[in-house]
Amino acid sequence: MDQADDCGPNVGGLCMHMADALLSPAVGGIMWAASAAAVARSSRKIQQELDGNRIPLMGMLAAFVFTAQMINFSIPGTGSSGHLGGGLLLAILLGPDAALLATASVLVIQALFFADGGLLALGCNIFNLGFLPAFVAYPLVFRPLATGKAGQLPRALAVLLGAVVGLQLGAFGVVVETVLSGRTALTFRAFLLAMQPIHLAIGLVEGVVTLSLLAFLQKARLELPRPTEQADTAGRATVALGLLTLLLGGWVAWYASKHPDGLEWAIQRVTGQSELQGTASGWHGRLARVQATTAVLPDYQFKGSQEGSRAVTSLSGVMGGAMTLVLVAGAGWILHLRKRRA
Amino acid sequence: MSHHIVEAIELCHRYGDGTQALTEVTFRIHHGESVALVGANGAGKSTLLQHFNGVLLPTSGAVRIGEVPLVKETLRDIRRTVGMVFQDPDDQLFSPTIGQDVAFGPLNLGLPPADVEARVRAALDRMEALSLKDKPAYRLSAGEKRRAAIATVLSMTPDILVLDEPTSGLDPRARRQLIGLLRAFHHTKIIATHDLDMVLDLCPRTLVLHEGRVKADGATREIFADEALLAACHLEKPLTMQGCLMCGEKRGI
Amino acid sequence: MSHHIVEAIELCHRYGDGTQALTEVTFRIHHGESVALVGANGAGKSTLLQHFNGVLLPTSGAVRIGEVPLVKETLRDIRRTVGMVFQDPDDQLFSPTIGQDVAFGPLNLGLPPADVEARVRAALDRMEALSLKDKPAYRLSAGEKRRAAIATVLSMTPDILVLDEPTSGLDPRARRQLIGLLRAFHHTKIIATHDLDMVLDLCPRTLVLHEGRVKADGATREIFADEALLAACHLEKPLTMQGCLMCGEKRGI
Amino acid sequence: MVNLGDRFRDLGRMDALGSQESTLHRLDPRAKVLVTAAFALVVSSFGRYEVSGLLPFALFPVSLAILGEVPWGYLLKRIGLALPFMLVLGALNPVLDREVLLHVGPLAITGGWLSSFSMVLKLVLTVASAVVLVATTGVDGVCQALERLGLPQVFVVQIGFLHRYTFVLAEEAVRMLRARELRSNGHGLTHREFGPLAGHLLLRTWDRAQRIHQAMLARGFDGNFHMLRRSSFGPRDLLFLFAWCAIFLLLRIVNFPMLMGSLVSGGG
Ligand SMILES: Nc1ncnc2c1ncn2[C@@H]1O[C@H](COP(=O)(O)OP(=O)(O)OP(=O)(O)O)[C@@H](O)[C@H]1O
Ligand SMILES: Nc1ncnc2c1ncn2[C@@H]1O[C@H](COP(=O)(O)OP(=O)(O)OP(=O)(O)O)[C@@H](O)[C@H]1O
Ligand SMILES: [Mg+2]
Ligand SMILES: [Mg+2]
Repeated sequence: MDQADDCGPNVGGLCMHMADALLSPAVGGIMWAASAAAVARSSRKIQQELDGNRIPLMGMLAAFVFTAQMINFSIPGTGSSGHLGGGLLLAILLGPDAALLATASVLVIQALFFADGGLLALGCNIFNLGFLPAFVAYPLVFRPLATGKAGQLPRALAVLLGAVVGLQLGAFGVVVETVLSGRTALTFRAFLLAMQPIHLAIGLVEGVVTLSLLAFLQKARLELPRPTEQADTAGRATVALGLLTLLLGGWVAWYASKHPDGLEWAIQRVTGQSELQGTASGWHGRLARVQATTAVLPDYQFKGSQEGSRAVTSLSGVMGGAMTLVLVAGAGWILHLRKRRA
Repeated sequence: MSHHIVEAIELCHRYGDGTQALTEVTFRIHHGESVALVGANGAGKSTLLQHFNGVLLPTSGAVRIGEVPLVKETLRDIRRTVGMVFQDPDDQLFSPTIGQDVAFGPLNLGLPPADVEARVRAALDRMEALSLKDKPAYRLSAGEKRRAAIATVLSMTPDILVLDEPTSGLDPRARRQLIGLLRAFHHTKIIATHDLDMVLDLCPRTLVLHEGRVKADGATREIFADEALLAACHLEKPLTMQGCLMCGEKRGI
Repeated sequence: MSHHIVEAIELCHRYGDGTQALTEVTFRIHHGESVALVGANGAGKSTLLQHFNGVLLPTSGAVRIGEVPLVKETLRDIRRTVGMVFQDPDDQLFSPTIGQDVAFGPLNLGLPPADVEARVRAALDRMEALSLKDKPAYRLSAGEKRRAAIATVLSMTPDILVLDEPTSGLDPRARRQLIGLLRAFHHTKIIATHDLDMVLDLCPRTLVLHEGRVKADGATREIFADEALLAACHLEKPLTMQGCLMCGEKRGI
Repeated sequence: MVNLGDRFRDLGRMDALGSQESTLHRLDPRAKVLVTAAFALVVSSFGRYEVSGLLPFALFPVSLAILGEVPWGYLLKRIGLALPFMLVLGALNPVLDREVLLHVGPLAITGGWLSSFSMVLKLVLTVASAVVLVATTGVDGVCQALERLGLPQVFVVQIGFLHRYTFVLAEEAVRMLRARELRSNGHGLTHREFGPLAGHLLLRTWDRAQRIHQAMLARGFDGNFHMLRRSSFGPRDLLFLFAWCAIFLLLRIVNFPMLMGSLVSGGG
């Protein structure tokens, strides 16, 4: 009924959420560890200051961001729709530690309720959408620039730039994590060239919307509770670590994309298994060889020994796959019947 | 001017969770009538009101506004005809200032700026709220918010005004003012309320809902005189009728 | 049992934005008294009530509950003594279901599950809201929410009951029931309301607030007889005391 | 707008499912969270071109959905909502990766098709398992599990607050957008309107956060969300955890579809 709603899936959410399906366990696990460490650290700090009103305020603001993210608005001249991301907004309103927790909680709820991304990808998402805006964009871009009073140009630029940088970093994180996981055919370069410009636009929209929200609040309430100011010094180590990880990851990805074999090699190393299971060794190879000699359906065109073994695997795969699905459905049916009788 | 007729025909509504909120509701409200919708909590008043401009659509049955059936295709026109004032005025005020809020509807109708301005002034003036024009909504008292909310709807020059509990939360003087303002509004009015004294003041006709069905539909005075009916529908006589020494009535319970 | 005394001494409150909501409010409410707090929209009623359990703290002056000054250290005990029903039921319903909401307080008291369960049922039963137990708040009608909100407080078995506009949004029977229920509650009661007829029924004593100051404090009947006072404070006589429309008597104002 | 409302009603539905009673619901939330996490880990460990090996993993969400009485329509709808994202991304693979890896009869299958099919399959599996987890445990249950598994308490309380406030706020947002829509004459929300609208919502949010917190304090809230049902980790939970982990491991090591397939096609 509402035009903005008919614009289809909105760009922001589309590109920014990592998903389980794109991740390798190694990358997912490392990002989980990184995010868990950051969340634990911020939790400790919040717990220490424990200003009674802060936690519910964090919860309410998180709920606000969660709700506002679902309100799409049209972006003039593009025919597409945008929405609020909220990472920078939360950092400005709450300070980095509380902002990280608030964003992380939104992502947890989204992962649980909407299965947005998934559980394994949660680590990546908290890092990309929570940590990077709150602990990199906010202290290193927004704070140094936001010298003027609210409503003045320097501050407006700081908000814009903070939002853009935050989203650029987040997008970069997505690219690196995806490429390192090696689940898509996208090369680092291609993916990077696709993601960063889109997120420049998204970042600008984010900045403009954040700005207009802050302006409204400024007019409405003369005093907003000031976020605690100490966070950026104490968090410097974490920030450095996070940046380092990202840069290192980016470099590896860049290098790997120039040397595709290197990527395969890296992935095999990291995941401890060969990327293509159809090689002549191992289970499938052995099965394939058995099959090649005893096949009931012999009239396949084998192009070469390796390709051939894959072809055979594939046929078995298709048949076996179908049988598996039938079996799963059967098991489900039996369970269903038993449950009904119980 | 058969325009301002509101009609429900065997209207049923069932919410997503299975709650049957309305069952075969049928009535016809004529041009210029002022009708009260009363009934217990959860009787279905708000649900019914939300059918008049397509916020909800019937599960079965039909709604007709001015002989036009309310369906997806007619929604836009009907929303221009029917002005809806929600129970919580905060829901209706979302622009930076009250003036902009009141202008929102006319602007979206594509009117030229001068007309919009005139409409804004007229609507605010009618609600005695011209002084609020440049104020932001979050600075207003409950009564002021209520009047502003009604003005946002009046500026669309609706033919039919639908109000959900307009007097709730108002202090006695603000309530009295609002009743006066509504009385001056001569279009068709439908008011859902628990304030039966306001009904007595404003609405010659009353519809009683009970558990999603129309339990009575008739002259307000007659309905309010029927104690058995009132009791069955969780209602009681208006307070002004209860303590009246002239009528010698005893107060309820 | 000097326990249930509520006292305000030169209480002032100024909000963060500079609004002076209360100015030198002084009164003393004794054990078992039932006191009404009336006044125009924005007079400061809600602000005052929120001082009774430390939701707000005085800018200057003091509040004492049962001879204990309300300060940070005593807050926890005082909150167990004073049960507060907020003006907007949505503020009190924040759990996934109404049952969980009513259980929230008792669970925080550390009661065993069986006791919690019993209290939940008792409180809901008392508000005739047992059927709402497994529903989420956003599926309820306005009046249903109100009942649920009161039940959440009753389940804490407070000694002093503080209610902010308890009858707004209730249908006449629910209102009447609530009045009966409150009458049966023999502890100290403080009720802020625009429903002056309920005041007449429930509260022998009335406090009139006007622009943050106590304008009058005395016997309800006397205050309601003082038309000049009422008009000055945006009030009017309770409807039951006004003329009856049925017999053609003229009404006040 | 209707969309927004619907989305939140869905959330409520999820909560309602989570508070049902079934054998699965009675298991300790920790067991379910751990198994689901293991599932995600194992599924994601499959390589880019792997398809057949993933299929047996459907057993997990399917059997849990049945045991936990998760409605099929609901499950499918959730998966359907998550799908477009992966379809868009997956659609790129066949274009980029044209190396033919397989022949099935006359069909030449490129790596791109395999990898995109694999991605979509993984998505369906992980989304289904997450939906089933919440539908059989409830958000509060998951939070409780996370806390007892060592997540910082502040963070868990934060999630709890978010969960509670979401419904309250969403109702407000829905009503506000609806009121706007009624006067918009069909015009969509623009970015210029978004600021003040969201700002109003935020102001109301702010006040409301204060009031709700006060209401909580007034009812003895001490910084923890207490639950009526607080389970302990018993033998059943242990069995559940280990049995599933063992199954996952087995399915990871042995490619059953391939085995069966080769027995049929090559066993004669
Ligand atoms: N969104 C919803 N989903 C499911 N049920 C609902 C919803 N809204 C209302 N209901 C139910 O529908 C019935 C009618 O509700 P409605 O709000 O129309 O009552 P009402 O007459 O306006 O009550 P009140 O006087 O308390 O405002 C009630 O039983 C209510 O619980
Ligand atoms: N959070 C707040 N910040 C600033 N001012 C406030 C706040 N809450 C209330 N006020 C102002 O304080 C004054 C008293 O408000 P209060 O809510 O106590 O009035 P009330 O008597 O309860 O009115 P009503 O009958 O409409 O509920 C009003 O002028 C109001 O605008
Ligand atoms: Mg209603
Ligand atoms: Mg008040």
